[in-house]
Amino acid sequence: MADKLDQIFILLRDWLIHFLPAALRPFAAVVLGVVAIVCVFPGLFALTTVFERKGLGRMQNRLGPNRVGPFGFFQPVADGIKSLTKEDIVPLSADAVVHFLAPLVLVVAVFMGFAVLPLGRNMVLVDMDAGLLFFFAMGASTEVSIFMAGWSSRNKYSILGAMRAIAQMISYEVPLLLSSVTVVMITGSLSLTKIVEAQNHYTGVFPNWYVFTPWGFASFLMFAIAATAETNRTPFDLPEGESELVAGYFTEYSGFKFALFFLGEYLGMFSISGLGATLFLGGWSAPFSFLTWVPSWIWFFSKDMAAIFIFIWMRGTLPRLRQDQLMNFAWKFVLPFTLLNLLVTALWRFMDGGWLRWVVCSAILAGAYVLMGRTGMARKNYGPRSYRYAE
Amino acid sequence: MTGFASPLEAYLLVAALLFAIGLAGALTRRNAILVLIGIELMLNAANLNFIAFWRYGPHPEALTGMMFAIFSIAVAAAEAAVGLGLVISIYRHAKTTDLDQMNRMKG
Amino acid sequence: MSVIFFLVAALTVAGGLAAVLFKNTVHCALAVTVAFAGLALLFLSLDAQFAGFAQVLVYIGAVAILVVFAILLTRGSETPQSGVFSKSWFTGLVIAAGIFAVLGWAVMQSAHALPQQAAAPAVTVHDIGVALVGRYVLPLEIVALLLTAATIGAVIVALHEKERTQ
Amino acid sequence: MLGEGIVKGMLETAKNFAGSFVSEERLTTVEYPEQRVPTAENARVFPFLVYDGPDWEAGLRCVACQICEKECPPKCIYIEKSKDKKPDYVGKPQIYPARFDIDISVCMSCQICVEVCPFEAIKMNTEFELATDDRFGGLLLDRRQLAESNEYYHRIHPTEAAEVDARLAEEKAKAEAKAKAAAEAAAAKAAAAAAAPKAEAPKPGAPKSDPSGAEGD
Repeated sequence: MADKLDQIFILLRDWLIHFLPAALRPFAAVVLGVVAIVCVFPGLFALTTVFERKGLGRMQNRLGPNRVGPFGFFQPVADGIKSLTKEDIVPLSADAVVHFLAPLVLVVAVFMGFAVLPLGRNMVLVDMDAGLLFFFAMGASTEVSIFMAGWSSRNKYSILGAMRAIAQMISYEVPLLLSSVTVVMITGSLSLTKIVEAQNHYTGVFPNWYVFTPWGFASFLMFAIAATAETNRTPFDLPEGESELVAGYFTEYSGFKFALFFLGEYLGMFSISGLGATLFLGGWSAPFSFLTWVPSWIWFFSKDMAAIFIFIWMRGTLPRLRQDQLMNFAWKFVLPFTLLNLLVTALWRFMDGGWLRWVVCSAILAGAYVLMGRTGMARKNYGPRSYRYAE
Repeated sequence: MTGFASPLEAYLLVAALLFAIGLAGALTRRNAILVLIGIELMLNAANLNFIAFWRYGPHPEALTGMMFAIFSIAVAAAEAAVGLGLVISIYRHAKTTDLDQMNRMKG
Repeated sequence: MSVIFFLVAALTVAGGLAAVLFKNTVHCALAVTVAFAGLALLFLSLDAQFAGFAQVLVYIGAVAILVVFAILLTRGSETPQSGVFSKSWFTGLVIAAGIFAVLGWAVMQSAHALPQQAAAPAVTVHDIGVALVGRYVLPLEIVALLLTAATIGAVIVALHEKERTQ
Repeated sequence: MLGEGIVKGMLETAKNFAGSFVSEERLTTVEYPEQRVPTAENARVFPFLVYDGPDWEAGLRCVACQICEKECPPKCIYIEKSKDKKPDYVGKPQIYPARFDIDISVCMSCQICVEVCPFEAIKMNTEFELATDDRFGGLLLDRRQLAESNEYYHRIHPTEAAEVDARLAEEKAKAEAKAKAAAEAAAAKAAAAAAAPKAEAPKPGAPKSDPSGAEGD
């Protein structure tokens, strides 16, 4: 029974395609998978927007939206209708074709990332050998769409936002990749299903997730920081910076195209949270051995949602960084720390099992963290502020 | 359905076409950045050849062509970074990226 | 040889052509991105997954972005009044056409000698990794050195010369 | 250590998040159309016209003296005097405003009209839900819309209205005493000059107050 529930979506798919002739079946299976992903994640997006607004409100001692429907849960419906019926404005001087293509490229690239995420046991659309690489390749493609949006709008705020976004995404892509590489080093595979399988066993009742190792914890921390920057979320939301850049690269977008950008941003959050959960938190595996009867997809989605909650929590707490702080943090702290972590991971891989490697690896990482935090990120005294005026 | 004797031939022709397009771009455009784009296209065409030969060659398990393509991609990234750095540096110096105006070495 | 191959090949060649012919420099950069994506798809159709994804990651994620950055930093996004093609464009075109003719002729001539069909090689990422650190470890190290040198070189070349500007 | 402050801040917001479900007093939001903050007594939005008695038209205190119209900084008051006179609430025949409009889209709530009104006829309202879907005439209030009873005035500004009423009553008493004195004087005069032809007796509701004399100027 538990097995049936675990595989319910696979069984449903198989039942649906058995009506078709055998030649069409593989094709239909893929189409069904795509349709499921294209329906589930935007649905989650709609739910997340209302939960985010309510949660942020609670963090600021407000109520949040509560007008549309019971407790305001139909707010996304109202928002959707609004953005669908709004006039789609293209600036007169904008590059119409590029302006039109930018949101499409973004959403397509983000959706592609979901293809390799294992959403549950056997629930992966394409089990690619180089799944992780595929995911990052798709993530890198979103930068082009952001540039297209910013440049084609012919608006200084848009282009500033786009340049900031691209600079930030390039800077943080390096630590994002390097912190994922540690997992690949230990697992010996780029396939996300294999990475989950490698974590899906238990010592006593506790799982062998990578986050519960010194290098894994450090990687997870750096991955989380880089992922936050990669998805342009607070405290790294400079590209959007409402207070300085209006809305950054999508200033000149309205109506449904704006909604597509919004969707793309949240889908990016879902996919990168899903990747983080897959790499470090055991993907769809249960957190305790006695909970393995719960369907695997429930675990994946609850981990994904927990990560989203942390994103929202950070947004409710932290102020925005300045551009130089952002770049300093990326290149002077996160990148050296992930590089060191690579070495520590190699050490972990080749030291014999036992308490010694725990002590050595933890000591190196903790020491480096404290040291680098003290030296690299120390508050600098810049002296009195000097101004330079335009001639 | 095709007039090609072998799938490899089609890939080689596409690669040759891309190479020629890249070369034409590199030779005819005035903007230094577009010349770089042309060079990148030529490199890519060569990569396509390597991959195609690897795929249809006698010993794909030796990975020679594949490896060459991967190294070539890595080197191309470095080449693009240095090339564009040079272009920016020249732009600072000459305030233009127009190659026809960079004729100070002309006797 | 399938319809998909022709579609992808047409897309790639169209992207390349557009990159060479468009007047606006940013359009050229975006068109060449299309060509890069098409090439990645061609790599995938040749069962070279790793190379295809590396192509997307490096070319679309890094090179294309670098190019547009360079265009914006050099104020190249405006179309110049004096025309986009060099004075010696005709010579360039002739040379390119000649090279294509030679290459095409060579390929056509040797078509009968080319292998007909080959089974898809079963190469996993694991094999590539083993080859990289086994047989190809020296090139790998050299590439690492080259990339480091290129990083430093690019930074030095593009670094603002403070003494001169102030 | 690096990141300490972030953890502290996160704990603070977590406390807020959890606390907002537990203690109601954390949530300061007033859900407006259903819940309302009682308006402060001294709140002021736009002017209204006070009337006494049950009939708004007869009871309007305004005598169309047009001082407010002249003083209004944004010139949002339009008054047309009546041709005829009609008795005011004390019975004295007065000119009344045939038309009294305030364009509240122009009004800036400065209260100068209230300050200058000698008749306590115009006061500030606390009603703020004045939105309308008529862009052109909707915010131009005529005298019917502006008229509010004295009881209403008492309801929204009790202290001020009590003062005003006391003042009015005092003035009325003074005026009546004056009238009485005048009547007595007239009677005495009449008695003294009994032989003289009968003089016109002053009407019972004689000059109510000093400003009314000013109005006559």
